Amino acid sequence: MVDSKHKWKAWLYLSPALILLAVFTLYPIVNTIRLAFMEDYGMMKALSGATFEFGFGNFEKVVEYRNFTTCLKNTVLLCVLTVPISTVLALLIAVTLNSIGPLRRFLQTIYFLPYVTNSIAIGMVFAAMFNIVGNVSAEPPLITTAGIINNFLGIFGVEPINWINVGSSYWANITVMVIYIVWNALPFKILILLGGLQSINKQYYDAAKVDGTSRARTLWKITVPLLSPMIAYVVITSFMGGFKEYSSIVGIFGETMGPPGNKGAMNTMVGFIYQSLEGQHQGRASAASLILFAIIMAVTLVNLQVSKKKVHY
Amino acid sequence: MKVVLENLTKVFPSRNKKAGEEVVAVNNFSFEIPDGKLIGLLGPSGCGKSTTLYMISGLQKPTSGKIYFGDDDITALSPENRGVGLVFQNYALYPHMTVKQNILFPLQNLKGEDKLSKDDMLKKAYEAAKLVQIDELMDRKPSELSGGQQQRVAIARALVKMPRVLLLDEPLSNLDARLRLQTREEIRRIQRETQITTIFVTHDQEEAMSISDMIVVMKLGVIQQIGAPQDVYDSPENLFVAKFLGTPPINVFDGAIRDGKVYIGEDAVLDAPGVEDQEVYVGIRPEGFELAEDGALHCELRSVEVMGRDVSIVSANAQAHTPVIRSIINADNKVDATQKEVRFNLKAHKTFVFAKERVTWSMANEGKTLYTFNKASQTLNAKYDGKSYDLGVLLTDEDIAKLEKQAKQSLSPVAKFFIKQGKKLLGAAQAKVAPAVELVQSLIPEKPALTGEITYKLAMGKNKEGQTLYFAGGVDNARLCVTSDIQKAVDLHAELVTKVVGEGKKAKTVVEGYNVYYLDGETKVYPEITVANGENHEKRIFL
Amino acid sequence: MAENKKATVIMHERDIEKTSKLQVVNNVFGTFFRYLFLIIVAVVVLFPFYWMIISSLKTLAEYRLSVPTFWPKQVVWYNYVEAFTAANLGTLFKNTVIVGVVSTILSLVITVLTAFVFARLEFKGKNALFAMLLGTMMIPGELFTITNYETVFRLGWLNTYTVLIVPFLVSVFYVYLLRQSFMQIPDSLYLAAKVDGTSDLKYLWKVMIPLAMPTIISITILKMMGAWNSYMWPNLVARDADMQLITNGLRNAFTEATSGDTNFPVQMAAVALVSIPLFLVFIFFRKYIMKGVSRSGIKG
Amino acid sequence: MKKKLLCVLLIVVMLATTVSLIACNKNSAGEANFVVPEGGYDGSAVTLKFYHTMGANLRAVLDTYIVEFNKIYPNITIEHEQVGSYDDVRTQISTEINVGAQPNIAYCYPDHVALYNVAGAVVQLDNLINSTEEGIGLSDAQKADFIQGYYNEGKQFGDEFMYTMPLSKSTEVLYYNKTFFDEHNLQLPKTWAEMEALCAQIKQIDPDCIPLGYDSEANWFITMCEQYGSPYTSATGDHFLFDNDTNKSFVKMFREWHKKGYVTTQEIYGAYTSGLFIEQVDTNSYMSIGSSAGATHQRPAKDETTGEYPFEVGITTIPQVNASNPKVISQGPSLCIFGKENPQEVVASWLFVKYLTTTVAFQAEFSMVSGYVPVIKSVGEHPAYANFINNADGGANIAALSAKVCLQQEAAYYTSPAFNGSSMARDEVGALMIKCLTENTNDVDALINSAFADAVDECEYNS
Repeated sequence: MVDSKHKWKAWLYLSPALILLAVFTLYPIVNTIRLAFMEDYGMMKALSGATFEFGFGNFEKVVEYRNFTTCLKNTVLLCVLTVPISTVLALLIAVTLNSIGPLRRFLQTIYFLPYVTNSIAIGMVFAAMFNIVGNVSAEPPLITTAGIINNFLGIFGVEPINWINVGSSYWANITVMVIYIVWNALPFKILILLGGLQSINKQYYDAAKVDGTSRARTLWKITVPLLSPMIAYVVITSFMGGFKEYSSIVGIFGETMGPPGNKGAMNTMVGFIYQSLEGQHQGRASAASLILFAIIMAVTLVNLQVSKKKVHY
Repeated sequence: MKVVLENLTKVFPSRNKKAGEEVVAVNNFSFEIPDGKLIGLLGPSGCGKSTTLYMISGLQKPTSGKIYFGDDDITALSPENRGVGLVFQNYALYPHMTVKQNILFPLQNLKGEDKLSKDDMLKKAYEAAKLVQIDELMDRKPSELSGGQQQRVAIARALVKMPRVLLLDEPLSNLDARLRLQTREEIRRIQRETQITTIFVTHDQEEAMSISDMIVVMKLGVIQQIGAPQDVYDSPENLFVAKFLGTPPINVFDGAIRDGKVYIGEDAVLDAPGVEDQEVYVGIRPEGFELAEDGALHCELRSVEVMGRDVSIVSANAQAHTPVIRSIINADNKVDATQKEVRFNLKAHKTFVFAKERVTWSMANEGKTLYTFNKASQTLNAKYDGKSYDLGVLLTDEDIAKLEKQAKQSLSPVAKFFIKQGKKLLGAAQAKVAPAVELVQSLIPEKPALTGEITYKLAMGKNKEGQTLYFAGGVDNARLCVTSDIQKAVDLHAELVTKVVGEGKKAKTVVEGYNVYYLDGETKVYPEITVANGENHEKRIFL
Repeated sequence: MAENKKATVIMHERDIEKTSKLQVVNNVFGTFFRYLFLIIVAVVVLFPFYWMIISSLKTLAEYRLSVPTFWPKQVVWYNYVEAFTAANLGTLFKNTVIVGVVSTILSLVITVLTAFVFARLEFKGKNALFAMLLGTMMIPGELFTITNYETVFRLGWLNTYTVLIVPFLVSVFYVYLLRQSFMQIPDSLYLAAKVDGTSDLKYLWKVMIPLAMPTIISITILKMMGAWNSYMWPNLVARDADMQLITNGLRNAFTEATSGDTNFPVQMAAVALVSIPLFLVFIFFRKYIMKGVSRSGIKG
Repeated sequence: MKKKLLCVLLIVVMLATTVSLIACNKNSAGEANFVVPEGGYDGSAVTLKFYHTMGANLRAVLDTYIVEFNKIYPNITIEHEQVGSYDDVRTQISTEINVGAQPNIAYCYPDHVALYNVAGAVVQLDNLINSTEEGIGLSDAQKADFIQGYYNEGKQFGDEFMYTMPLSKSTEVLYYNKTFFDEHNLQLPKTWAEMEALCAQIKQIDPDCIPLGYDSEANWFITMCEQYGSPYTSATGDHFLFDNDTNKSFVKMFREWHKKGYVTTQEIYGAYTSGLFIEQVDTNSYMSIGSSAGATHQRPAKDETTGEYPFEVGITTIPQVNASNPKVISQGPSLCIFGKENPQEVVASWLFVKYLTTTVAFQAEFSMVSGYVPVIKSVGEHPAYANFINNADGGANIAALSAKVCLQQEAAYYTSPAFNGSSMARDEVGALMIKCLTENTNDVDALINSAFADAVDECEYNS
């Protein structure tokens, strides 16, 4: 690195960014921390002149919540399931895409479509695809239509599965969420990984070819290690994003964050934060987001540690 | 393992899709590499040597032709089934693996009956490492190695499975000068020890000459000369080969043969008994000069550089292609550097004479020459039915105007339009020579690979008999029309322009059959038009 | 190996004919399955997009049927007409273009300067500061909204271009991308420039920016797309009809006259309208976006 | 040296910005107890912001009457804006209240007002209504003209003050397949007991059907509480009172109905129950309880070849527990006014609210376009509206038919108490209803008990 004698210059160049960050990022963070320690703080209440004591009450409230463990469990589970699946799938797609000639650009453009497709539309279509219409809980059950997914599975003789409707099981719900989140995450990951693949020197592949390396071995022994910085980047950022999962659940289950009759079954940490904001518990929401931040921070540090060992630069 | 290449040709589609041009990287390449030899493929960049190497490795498929290893035709086999080892120019060492892992990698890929035990693999890997003397570095990563060490690892990796043929792509180009000397000796040694048929590619003639059993000099995809390095150096078959080999390079002069003597300017420098009078090039190796008070060749002395054993005399001659000529003589000869003139006698075996009058290009069908263009005389000649037609004649602006006037009276609007376009082309080029010649020149670009666009031209000319001829065609060589019937020329031109340029289709679509319009307006389709090209016609004249 | 004996070849001889045939079969199957895989993925990816389009072509009554139809029984275009006429397109476009262009330019300037500092200059606490910036990416941003709303209100920025442009000018992600790109430019160039007495800014302008152009272009495109697509913030702070951006104007929940529910077919039509330009941008600039992403190399 | 100073200065500026932003975190909302200024509206120029959720056709009606309004008050400019859905209005305003940027007038539901009132942002209307200043107050005749159930909704906030004025209202009605009913000679159910018998009867005619679809689970629960006279929520003291035996027993009853296949709801069915009602597929329902404002959704599509409706829709009141003391929910937007520093803005806002709620022509036209019912009785005498109601039928003029049914049950309207958290209670009882109706268990009582307890827990935690 080059040493600059004019250190003031560095600060001068940084100043626009730092000032903006101070006002629109740092200050909100400081404010969040402040509110997190004001017991039972509510913004509307504050406007009416109420005062709040300083303490850990908000944190206690958060942890005491009867569904807190559910939120935490869902958050972690979704993250742990979706990040590897979406990364591996994106990698496979990118590698396959990179290996074909005709239609490549066309397919690449198609894979980017979800990026510009509105999330409302996507959530609605997923819900519709898995939705069973009918009185499934009546005796005997009555099914008007089992939804496109069940109809498709029916071809292979699978009985209709209650994915997201009334009385659906936890794991069915999780499965749908995983499929949806993975689907949502693919375009960006494919884009990044494809970009990475294209910057790998083709000679490595020629060398592997001359040596008779099988496709699977080429992928595992050459592509993955050479792509590891990109993969690490994708994994770390998707963990960060994964812990903030919320809107995708709203997309499928609506604001109830769970199948009908099982409100909150799919709730997550950010879902809880929104719920607290809705109920005018800004203090509680702030505390919850600090807790979430701590979790993300810890996971990211672990991720960085792992990637230091595994990633080839 | 003997390697035989038979009529190997590689054509690349052009990168620029709109132009639709194809690039012939390797053209009709045939030669045999004897078993256990070290062969250097030598030529300037873009001559197709690397392409040839990659075709032997199987990474690239030839457009036509066959490759044999021994007696087996392996053209259709993919690289992994050929049993070749390839060392890349940048080594392509896997950066995330240690040296050991890199060398082991090809062995771990072996399947089925070829599969080795772990111990065997390690043994082989260490053998290979020892061979290239890197067995101490096995646990390092490539990034921790010097360039020379990386090169050795790359060779070890290519050698470890004992390939039938070892291929090296510019193996020394990424090394510094000192390492280069050392490594090339190393390659020589390894090849001798393993007796593996080895082919390497280089643009450095010194490198090729120093270690090869045989060199193949290439230019623009065409073999120029094959032979033992010294033979090629001592007896170049054409001016290109003569110029390409040797440092300092050969000195080239314009000369002539008159009355059985070779002249440079007014100096009769050598005898050439029985050789027809003609303009020639005279190439003299730097060591081909002998200082003599009464030497035949007069040169203007510029400077004398003493280099210990030798003395280098720098002088100038009006006929030389370079501003100065460099001659190397024994240091025993004392040179008075204050003199204005220096005179040389020439050593006959170091002096080569090349034909000057050359056909710059020719177009032939089934061995029969159709058109030839002579650059020196700037004439275009067409032959058909045993008759010869000289086509290239100077055409004045007046002539063109007259022709146009005639044309306007009798032509369709489409034809008029193209005549006008043709005039524009002529005007823009400010052609002194007949447009026919200019046209044909443009049809055969010297470096077809580099021209990005197709130009279709329509032009007029007059032959010696005073007959007006019209030309239409494009640089893709797909179609050329020389005809007295202007309508034919115009039609073809219009067809080319609308079909190819107008609709943006690839030129390929009109390449089916090579239509040549004859002078009398008759159309014949010739399936095989070959275009010979370039300076390899500057053949050596043996005195 | 003094005896010069021929080395033994490890690989066994191949039955050439059999191997060639096997190769062809492998190739054909390999290609077939690769395309099959990619096309299945493509269909899955396209399905919601397809759904959006057909929903926008359905009548409200058909949309509300309990058994969804996969092709509108009756294709209607009036949803598009309604989405189109409900909004004041001229103003929306003008605002979006102004906000998009200005914020992209300013953002680029700031991003370039910041990335330059982090990539080339040296000062105390640089790494800590950069780590801190990256750290802000970890915080759930939802909480910022209200505080930021308060801030811009106090600054008197509500319903101005400023409020749409300024708050999100700095993207840590873009700074990060560009820094990576800058870091790949060899130090020797910078040293050479210093020896020649070139100023930092001149060096930045003459050397680094041209070299990092692919990344800069892709940042530009992504930022523009972001401006086009942004919804939450503009919706909150620029409600005035003459200050709205295209997404807000078009998407602002088209409600049914009677029940007050969202009229989804119209909304889908609006969403489709908004997506088209973005999609076109991607098609035309795909090369640059890809280049930028791959060049920046996102390495530690 | 200068440069160092510059550097320090920059940091100071940055810190100062941050600190100053934290420091000045005080802000005052408008005064709740509004005092009408002397002389009422002084004619000064004011601009009023009005947030609503009106679609394009309703905005056109509004625009027409703003023009009329401006003929009376030329200096009051109304800037109105559609802010997405009801929820969007609430979110937007609750953010704006924080900095005092809230609009003057807004569409509201009672729970919205309760939320705004935590910050004391909504103006109490009593002083305005009772003002004796020229043109401000409401006359007794005007007060009496309001449908009482609607008018009283403005006082449901636990302190007997008036906070909102009703704009247009709807309720739940029972849509039924009249063609089917006539064919099989079925009687319309007046009570839930009759409904059960009817469902059994229909099931026998068509075993594959679900006789009744109920659109909204929450409305169902709340209406049942009201009909039984059992507690639901209270605006004061302990808010959440719905965990009681009466409520558990009706939930248990409906569970049995559901299990027998008599009834479904939108969430349970997985699609609009109106869709189930109007579709001509294998599974049908013959009755559908839904919003009176959504009548057009309860009408089947015309047959493409004949151009006629496949069946005629009939509309009647929903079943009751006690037919002599009917209770039906009151829904639809009201208007509230926000406090502002300039009292003239508040007074002007009131004048506009008063204009919209008491002008017969506006109420009539708005009702006809929207499908809601007017909030003042005198609209019935408006010739266009009377004509509209007279032409009511189960086909083309179904909206009129639904309005007609609503108007017939003026006396039955109830509203549930509004407080900060009342919407939470609504969400919870809706979810509870679904859970208790559907979940498979051996011990139904235990399921119901725990569901009720959990719902109350959740309500209390979040409020």
